[in-house]
Amino acid sequence: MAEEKLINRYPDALTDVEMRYCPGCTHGTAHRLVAEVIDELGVRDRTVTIATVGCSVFAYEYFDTDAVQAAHGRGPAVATGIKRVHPDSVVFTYQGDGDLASIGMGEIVHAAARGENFTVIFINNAVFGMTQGQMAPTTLMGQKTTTSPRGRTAEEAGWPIRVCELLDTLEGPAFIAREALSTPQRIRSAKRSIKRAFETQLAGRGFSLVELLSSCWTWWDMEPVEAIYHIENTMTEHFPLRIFRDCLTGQSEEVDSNA
Amino acid sequence: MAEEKLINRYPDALTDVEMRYCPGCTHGTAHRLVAEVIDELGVRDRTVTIATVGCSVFAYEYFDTDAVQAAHGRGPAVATGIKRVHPDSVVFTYQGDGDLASIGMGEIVHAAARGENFTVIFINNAVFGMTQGQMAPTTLMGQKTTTSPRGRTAEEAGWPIRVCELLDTLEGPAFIAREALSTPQRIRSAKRSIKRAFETQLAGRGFSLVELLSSCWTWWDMEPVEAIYHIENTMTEHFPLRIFRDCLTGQSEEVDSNA
Amino acid sequence: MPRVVIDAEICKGCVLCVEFCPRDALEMSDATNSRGHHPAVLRDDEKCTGCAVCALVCPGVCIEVYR
Amino acid sequence: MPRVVIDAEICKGCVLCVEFCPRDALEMSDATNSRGHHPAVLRDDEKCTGCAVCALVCPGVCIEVYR
Amino acid sequence: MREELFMAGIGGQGVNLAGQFIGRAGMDAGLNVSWVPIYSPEVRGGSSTCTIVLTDRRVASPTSEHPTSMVLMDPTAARRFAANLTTGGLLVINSSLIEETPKVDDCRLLKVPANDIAAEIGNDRTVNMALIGAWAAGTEVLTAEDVARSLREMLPERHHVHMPDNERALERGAEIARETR
Amino acid sequence: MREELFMAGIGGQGVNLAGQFIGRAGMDAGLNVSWVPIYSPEVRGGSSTCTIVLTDRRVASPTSEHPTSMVLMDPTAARRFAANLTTGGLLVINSSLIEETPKVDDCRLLKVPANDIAAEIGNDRTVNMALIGAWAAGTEVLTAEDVARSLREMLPERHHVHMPDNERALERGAEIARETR
Amino acid sequence: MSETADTRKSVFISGNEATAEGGIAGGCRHFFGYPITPQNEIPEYMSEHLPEIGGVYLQAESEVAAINMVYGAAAAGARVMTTSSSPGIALMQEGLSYMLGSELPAVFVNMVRGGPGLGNIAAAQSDYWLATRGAGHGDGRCITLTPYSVQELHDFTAGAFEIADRYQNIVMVLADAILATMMEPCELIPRRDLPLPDRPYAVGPHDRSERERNIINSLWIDFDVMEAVNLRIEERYTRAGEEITDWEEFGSDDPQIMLCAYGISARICESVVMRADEAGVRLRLIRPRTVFPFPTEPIRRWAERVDATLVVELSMGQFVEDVRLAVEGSCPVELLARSGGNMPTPGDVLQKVREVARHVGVAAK
Amino acid sequence: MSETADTRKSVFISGNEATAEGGIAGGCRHFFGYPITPQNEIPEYMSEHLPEIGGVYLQAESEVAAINMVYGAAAAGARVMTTSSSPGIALMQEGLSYMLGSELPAVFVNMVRGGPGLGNIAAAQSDYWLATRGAGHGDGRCITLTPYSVQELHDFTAGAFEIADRYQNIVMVLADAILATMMEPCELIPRRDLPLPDRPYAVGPHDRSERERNIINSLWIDFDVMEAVNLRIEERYTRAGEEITDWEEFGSDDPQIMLCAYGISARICESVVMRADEAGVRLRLIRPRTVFPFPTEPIRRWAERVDATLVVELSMGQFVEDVRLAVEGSCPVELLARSGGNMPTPGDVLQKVREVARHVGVAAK
Ligand SMILES: Cc1ncc(C[n+]2csc(CCOP(=O)(O)OP(=O)(O)O)c2C)c(N)n1
Ligand SMILES: Cc1ncc(C[n+]2csc(CCOP(=O)(O)OP(=O)(O)O)c2C)c(N)n1
Ligand code: SF4
Ligand code: SF4
Ligand code: SF4
Ligand code: SF4
Ligand code: SF4
Ligand code: SF4
Ligand SMILES: [Mg+2]
Ligand SMILES: [Mg+2]
Repeated sequence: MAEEKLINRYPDALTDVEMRYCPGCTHGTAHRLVAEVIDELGVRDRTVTIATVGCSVFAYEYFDTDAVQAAHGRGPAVATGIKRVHPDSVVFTYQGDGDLASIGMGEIVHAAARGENFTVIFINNAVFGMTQGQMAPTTLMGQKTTTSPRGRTAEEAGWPIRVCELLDTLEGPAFIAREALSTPQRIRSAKRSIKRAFETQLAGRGFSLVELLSSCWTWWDMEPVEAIYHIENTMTEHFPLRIFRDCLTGQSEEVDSNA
Repeated sequence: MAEEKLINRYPDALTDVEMRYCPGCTHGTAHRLVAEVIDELGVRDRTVTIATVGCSVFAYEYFDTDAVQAAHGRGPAVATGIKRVHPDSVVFTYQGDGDLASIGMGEIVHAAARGENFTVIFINNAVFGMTQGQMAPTTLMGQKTTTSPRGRTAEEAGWPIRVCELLDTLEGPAFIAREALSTPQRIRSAKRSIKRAFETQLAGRGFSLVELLSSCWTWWDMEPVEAIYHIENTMTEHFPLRIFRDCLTGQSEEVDSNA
Repeated sequence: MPRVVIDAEICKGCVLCVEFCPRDALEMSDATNSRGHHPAVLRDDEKCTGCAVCALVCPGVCIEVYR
Repeated sequence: MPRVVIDAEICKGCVLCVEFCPRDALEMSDATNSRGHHPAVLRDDEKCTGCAVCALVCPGVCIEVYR
Repeated sequence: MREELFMAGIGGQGVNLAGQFIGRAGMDAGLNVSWVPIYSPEVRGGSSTCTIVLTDRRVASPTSEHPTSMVLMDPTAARRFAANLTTGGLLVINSSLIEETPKVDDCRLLKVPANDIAAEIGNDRTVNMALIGAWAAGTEVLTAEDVARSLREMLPERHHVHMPDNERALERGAEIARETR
Repeated sequence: MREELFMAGIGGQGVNLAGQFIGRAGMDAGLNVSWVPIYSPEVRGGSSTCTIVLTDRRVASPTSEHPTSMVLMDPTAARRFAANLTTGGLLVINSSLIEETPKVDDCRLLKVPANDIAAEIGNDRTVNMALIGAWAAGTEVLTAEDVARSLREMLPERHHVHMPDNERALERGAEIARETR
Repeated sequence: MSETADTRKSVFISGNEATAEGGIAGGCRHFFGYPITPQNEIPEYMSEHLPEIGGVYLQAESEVAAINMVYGAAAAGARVMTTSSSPGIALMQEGLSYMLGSELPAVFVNMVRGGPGLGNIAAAQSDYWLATRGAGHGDGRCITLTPYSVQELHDFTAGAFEIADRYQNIVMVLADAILATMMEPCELIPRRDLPLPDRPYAVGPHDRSERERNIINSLWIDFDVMEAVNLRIEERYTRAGEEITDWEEFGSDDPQIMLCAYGISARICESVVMRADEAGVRLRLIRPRTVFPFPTEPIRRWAERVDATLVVELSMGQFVEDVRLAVEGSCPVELLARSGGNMPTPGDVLQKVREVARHVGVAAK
Repeated sequence: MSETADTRKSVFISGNEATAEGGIAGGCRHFFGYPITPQNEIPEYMSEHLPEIGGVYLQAESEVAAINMVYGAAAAGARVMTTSSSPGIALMQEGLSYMLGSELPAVFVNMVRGGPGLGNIAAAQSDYWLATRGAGHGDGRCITLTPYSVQELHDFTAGAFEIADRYQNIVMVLADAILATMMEPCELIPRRDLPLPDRPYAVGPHDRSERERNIINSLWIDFDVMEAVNLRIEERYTRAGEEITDWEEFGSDDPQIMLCAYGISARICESVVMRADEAGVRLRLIRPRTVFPFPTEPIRRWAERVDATLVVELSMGQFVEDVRLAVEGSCPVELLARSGGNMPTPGDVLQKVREVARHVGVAAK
C-alpha cells in the first residue's frame, strides 16, 4: 500500500489566522477557493488583495498576500489605482453585495466598462451581513430582513439587481460568471471559474468577475445546512448560474455543475 | 381661404427665458419636445423638473414648472425623495451623459431597479459639454476630447457605456427607449417616446427613461449641421435606436423613424 | 398662404432649419442681430408649404409657422 | 486506509461536512470545544473513501484528508 | 448609593439581556440606571460584556473603572476581568464553567453552579438567571422578585411560558447567596 | 509705475487673447504683470472681460477698481464699464461698433474704428489688434512692436501667416493714437 | 426641547431606539438612510414603524444617495431625517452643502465612531469639526445639538425638527457609539399628528394656479445674489445664537477650575464633579447642549473667575478650540484628549485636574 | 519649496497650468481626477502631458472614485495627485479620511469656488475649514498650503510631494478660481526623473520573498492600537508645525494695525499696505503660506505689539478663527468678509482699516 498522503493542502495563500465568520458561512469556502487558485497559479507573491467593507472586512488578515482595505464600495477604484501603478501585480477585490451592488455600483460598472485588468470575487448573500442583516440590492422578493421586516416588496424597494447580467452589457469585461457555493459540485465549478478569472487577468485581457451565491444563515434565520439548500433551490432561480462571458474561450454557457 | 393659423404654439411649459445653449445645440430641441409633451398631457401645474449639472443646469429657468436643481449625478435620488413625498407629482430629471452615466451611475441604476415612478430625459452627447469638452463614459472610441487629446483608446479609458442596454437588464424600468435628435423624422419619433415615458409615469407603472442622442458640435469641433449628421451616421452605430421596453404595449422594437 | 416667422433676435444662426427645410425655402441672412448672429430668413415665400419641419428642428424655438 | 482529520478546536460545528459526506461517515460530536462548538468527527472509518468532499464544503478549512 | 455591576461572558450566554433586565428592574424600583454594552466585532461568538449602574443620584459616567459587583460567566471573562473589582466588592462566578476561582483579595465571592442549576431545571436558557439571582440577593440593591417582574415586562408574551423556570433559577441563585452570607 | 488695463467685449472678439499678448509683452519688457479673466457662464457668446496689471513694483492685487486704461470693444461693454475708468485715464473704444461715445469726464479718449480697419486689412481677426495698438501708443507702457513680438512668441507656428495683418492692425491703431495726441 | 413629564411614557430603551422614536415624535414621516454601525437600530426601527403610521422608510443605495433623497423630500416640504455614523456623514458633505445653500430644513444624526478611515465602532467625539465646521464646501454650518443621555437623544431629536424649520437649516444631532447603544430610562414624547408648518417654498404640493412656481436652487451666478444668500444664512446663525444656545452647569458656585465637556465626556465629568472633594479642588462643569451655536458667554464668564479650564474630549483637540475661542486668553486652557475608543475614567480626569491645579498654583490633594 | 532661479524657464502661464506642471516637476506620474470648473485645465494638461513621460492620466467616473484611485495608487507607492474644486473636494471627504488613517502621502489641489451648494465658479475662500478642519471624519487633517500667485501655485504644488512623503500625510494646496485662471510670469522647475523615495510600506512592488507582506489599513478594532495611530499622526503634525510653518510679512516694522490674509486676499492686502499712507496708519501684513500648520507664533508676537488686527477673507469668517486662536485676546481682531465671488477692493480694505483704527483709538486720515 502506498504512503498515506495529505490530499488537500492548507493553502499557502491563507494565513493561519482563524476566520471570524459564523459557523458554516460560505465566506470561508470562498476564501479557500481563491487561495487555492492563487497557489495553483503561483502568484501569491505578486497578489494584492483588496478587502472591502462587509463581513469579509478582515480579508487582509486571512489572505497571505499584500493587501489594501478599501472604503465601502470603492474596492474597484482602489484596485484601479494599484493596477495603473503596477500592471504586473495580480489584484483582486473581494466584495459583498452591499459593497459591490449597493454603495459601490458606480465603481464596479466603471471599472468593468474600462476593462480594468483585475479580478472581482463577488459574494452575493442577498443581505448586508456585517451590519446585522439589512436588505441588500440582491435581496429576493418577499425576503424578510431587518429593514424589510414584512418582506421585500416591489412597491417599497423594487426588484433585486442581477449584477452579472448588468455588467454583461458592457464591452470591457473579459470574464463574467455566476456560481453557487452550495453543493460540492457547485463548489468545484465555482473554483474553475475563479481560476478562469485569474487566468484572464494574467493574460492581460481585462476585467473579470465571479459572482458566488453565498449563504448568510444568520440573517436568513435558518440553520447553516438549510441555508445551503436555500442557495441551491431558491437563489439560483432568480440568479441563474452561467458563464456569461469568457474571452479566453469566446464562450457563454450554462454552468455545468457535473463536470 | 381659411383663416391663417399658427400651427406650432410656443409651449406653455417653457418660460420665455432665452436658452443659453450654443447655436444649434440640440439641448434646445429636447427642451421643446419635453415642454410640448407636458402641455399635451396637461400636467404642467403638477410637474417638478429636476435640473442637474451640465449645460442644462439652468433647466429650472427654462421649464415653467416647479423645479429643483440637483447635485451632479444625484437627480434620480432627488426625484426619488420628491416622489416618495408627493406620488401624484409628475417628476422628471433632465441629465447629461456625464451626470447620468459617469458620476451618477449608482443613482440611476438604483432608481431604475427600484422602479421609481419618474421619468428620465437622458441627453447623450458623448462629451462633458459644460466643463469644456472632456471625455464622457459615452465618448466613442477614437473620439478626441479635451481629456483624450489623442482620441479615446480602450487601453486608457475602456469602452463607451450603453445606458439603455444596461438598465434593460433590470426589472424595475417600465419604459426605456433610445432616440436621436438628428433628422426631422427622428425628432418626431423622439417626441413620441418622451410622451410614452410620461404616460408610463402617469399610469403609475414605474421608471421611464428616454435617451436622446444629442449634439455638441462645440466640443466635437464640427459645424452644427455637420454634428447632426454625425449623430445620425456615427453615433447611432454604437448606440442603436430602439424602444427597449414599453410596459404599456409590452413591446420592444426598433425605432421606426418613418412612422 | 403658408408662411414662417423667424424671431431674428433670438435666432442663433445655426443653419439647421435651412438644412432640413424640404423645400429649400430658407436661407441665412447677411444681417447680424444684436448678439452677432446671422439669423435665418424665408428666402422664397412661394416654396414654403408650412410643413413646420423648420420649427421641428429649430433648437432655438424661434420659428412660428402659419398655415 | 483513507481518513480525515478534523481540527476540533477550529471546527465551528456547522454540520456541512456531515450533510454532504457521500458516505455518511461523519457525525457531530457531543463534546464542546473551548469556543463552545460541537465539532464534527469521523463516525465510521470504514466508510470513508477519502473523497475529500467534506473538505471541499468545509467553510472552516479545518479538515485534512489523507489517502 | 451607587452600584456598578459589570457582567461578562461569551456571546449567546445572555449576558446583555440579563443586564437589561437588571437595568429595567432598577428603573422600576425608582433608581437612576444605565446599561452599556461593549460588543466585539464578531457577529457570533466572541466576548460580550456590559456595565449596569444603579444609583439614587445622577448616573453620570455610565461606565465603570472598578465595579462594585461583577457577574462573570466563563473562564476567559474570569481571567480577564476579575481583578478590576473594587475592594470589598461582590464577585459572582459561574462555577459550572469556571474551574479556577480567580484570586481577588478582599471580595465577597459567590460561586454559582449556574449550568448545573439550569440543567436541573431543565432549561438551558436560565443560566444567566441563576447568576443574577445570586447577584440580587448578594447586593440587596434589588430583589430576585424585582428582576422577575422586569423579565415579565420585557419578554414578549410568547416567552412567558419560561417564566416559572426563570423564577426558579433566580430563586436558586438567591438562595446560594443567602447561604453563603 | 502701475498700469491697470481693463478690456471688455463679447465672446469671440478675442478680448482675452489680446490681453494675454499684452501681459506677455509686459513680462518680456521686464515688468511685473498679471492677467485675470472673468468668464460668463455661457460657453459661447456672453460678455468677456479681463484685467491686466503692468508695474515695476509688486503686482499685489491683480484686479482693478478704477483701471488706468480701458479697451472696450462693443456697445454693452461701453455702457457697463466706461464709468469705472480712473480720472485722467485712457479710454480706447471700438468706434466701428460703439456709436454712442460713453461720457467720461476727464479722460483721454481714443476712438478706433477697429472693424473698419480689420475690413480694410481684409482680416476679421485683427479687430482686437487695432485696439491694442492704439492702447500701446496711447499709454506708452509698451510699444506696438513689443506686442507684436509677444504675438509671435505665443501664437502657434501655423498662425504666423497672419503676422503681417496683425502688425498692420497694431500699427494702424498706434497711428490713430499718435494722431489724436 | 422638553415636554411635561406627565404626558410621557417611561421606558427602558436604547439610545438608537430613543432617537428613532424621537424623530417620529418630532413629526418625521420620511426617512432615507444607509446602514452603518453603531446606529443600525435606527433605520431598522424606522422600517418597522414608519409604514404603520403612513410614513415612508426607504433604504438608499448609499449615503450619497440618502442625503440627496433627503434633499428631494425636504424640497417637497416633508419633515425628513437621516442617520449615520462618521464615514457615512463624511460622504454626505456635498449634499449637506447643497441643502444649506438651498436653505432647506432636515435633521441628521451622527453616532460618531472611531476614526479616521474605517477606524472602529467604538465611541469617539472626533467628528466635532465635521459637524460644526463641516457641511461640505462653503460657509454653511449645521446647527449642532449634543445630547448626553438617552433621554436627551430622544428629546433633542424630536425638537430638532422645529429648530430646522425655524432657521431653514440642517440640524445635526451629534452623539456617539456609547450613547447610541446604551439603554436608560426615557420618557417618550407621545406620537401625534403634527401638522406640517406651511412651506410656501416647497415643490410639488399646493395648487400651482394659486402661486408662482417654486424653485429650489443653490446656483447663483450673480455675485451679489450669492453673497446675499450667505449673509442671510449668517444672519440666521446670529439669531440662533441668541435664541437657542443651550448648556447645563453643574458643581461649585465658586469654582477654581472649570471643566468643559459635551456628550458622553460630560457624563464622565459629572462623576468627576461629584468626586471633586477627592482632589480638594472646587470644580464646575459647563456642558454645552448646543455646540453650534456655542455657549461662548457662560464659558467666557466663568473663565474670568476660575484659575484654569480643563477640556475633556474623545478626540485629539477639536472641541477645545471652541472653548479657547470663548475663553480668549482669560485663563489657561488645558486638554485631556483620548481617542480610538478609549475614554478617560473619572479617576483619570481627577488626576489631570490635580495636574492643572499644580500648573496654576491651586492647592490640591 | 524653492529652486534657484537660473535653472528655471520663465513663461507666461495660467495658474491651472502652472499647478499641473508643478505636479509633474514634483514627480507626479499618476493623476486621477474628475473635471470641474474652474480647474479643468489641470486634468486637460495632465491628459496631454503625462502619457508623454510614461505617466498615467485617468479620468475617474466621479470624485469619489478619484480619491479612491488616488488611495490605491498611493498604497502602491506612486507619487499621485488629484485636483478639484469645492463640491468635488466635499465628495472626497470619506476617502481623505481613509488616506489619513492609512498614513499615505498624496497631493490634492482645491481651486475654491463660491458656495455653498452649486454656488458659482467665482473666487472664494470658503473652503478654509474644509481644508484645515475637514478631511472627513476623525482627527486627521490636511497639511494645507496657501499660494498667492501663479509662481507659488507651481512651486508649492511641486514641493507638496516631498512634504507629503515626509509626514506621510495628505497635502492640500488651497487656492481659488482667480489664482486658477489668472496668468502670470512663472519660472518653471525643470522636469526631472525624480527617484521615488523608498516606500517599504507599499503594496505590489518589491520582491515579496525579501519582506513581510504589506497591508494598508485604517481599521483598528483594538482601542489602544487606534489611539496609537492618532497619537502618531498628531506627533507628525507637531513636527510639521516646527519644520514647515511658512508665512511672509510685508509692511511697517512698527505697525499699528496687523493685516492677516492668505491667498488672493493677501494680494489685495499687499496693495493696501502699499497704500497705507492714504489712511495714515502703519500696517503690517502677515500672510500665511501654510495654514495648517498655522503660523501662530508670528501672529501672536505682532498681536502683542499692535493696537488691532484686521482679517480679510473671502468667506463669512473661517480663517479669522485661526487668527483669533493665535492672538488669544492680545488685541482686538476684526473681520472684513466678502463672499459669493465678491472681493473687497484695496479701497474697501483701507476704509475698514480706518474704521478699525477708530475703534481702538488710532489716529487715521
Ligand atoms: C460609508 C459606509 N457606509 C456604511 C458602512 C456600514 N457597512 C459595513 S458593511 C456594510 C454592508 C455589508 O454587506 P455586504 O457587502 O453584502 O457584505 P456581507 O457582510 O453580507 O458579506 C455596511 C452597510 C460603512 N462601513 N461605510
Ligand atoms: C461634484 C461635481 N463634480 C464635477 C462638477 C463639474 N461638472 C459640471 S457639469 C459636468 C459634466 C457635464 O457633462 P454632461 O452631464 O454630459 O452634460 P452636458 O454639459 O454635456 O450637457 C461636470 C463634470 C460638478 N459641478 N460637481
Ligand atoms: S453574518 Fe452572514 S455573511 Fe456574515 S459571517 Fe455570519 S453568516 Fe457569514
Ligand atoms: S457645449 Fe455642447 S452641449 Fe453645451 S450648449 Fe454648447 S453644444 Fe450644447
Ligand atoms: S414650414 Fe416647411 S417648407 Fe416652410 S420653411 Fe419651414 S421647413 Fe421649409
Ligand atoms: S434652426 Fe432656429 S436658431 Fe437655427 S438658424 Fe434656424 S431659426 Fe435660427
Ligand atoms: S473524505 Fe469523503 S467519505 Fe471521507 S469523510 Fe470526507 S466526505 Fe466522507
Ligand atoms: S464543515 Fe468544517 S467547520 Fe463545519 S462542522 Fe464540518 S469540520 Fe466543522
Ligand atoms: Mg452581503
Ligand atoms: Mg454630455
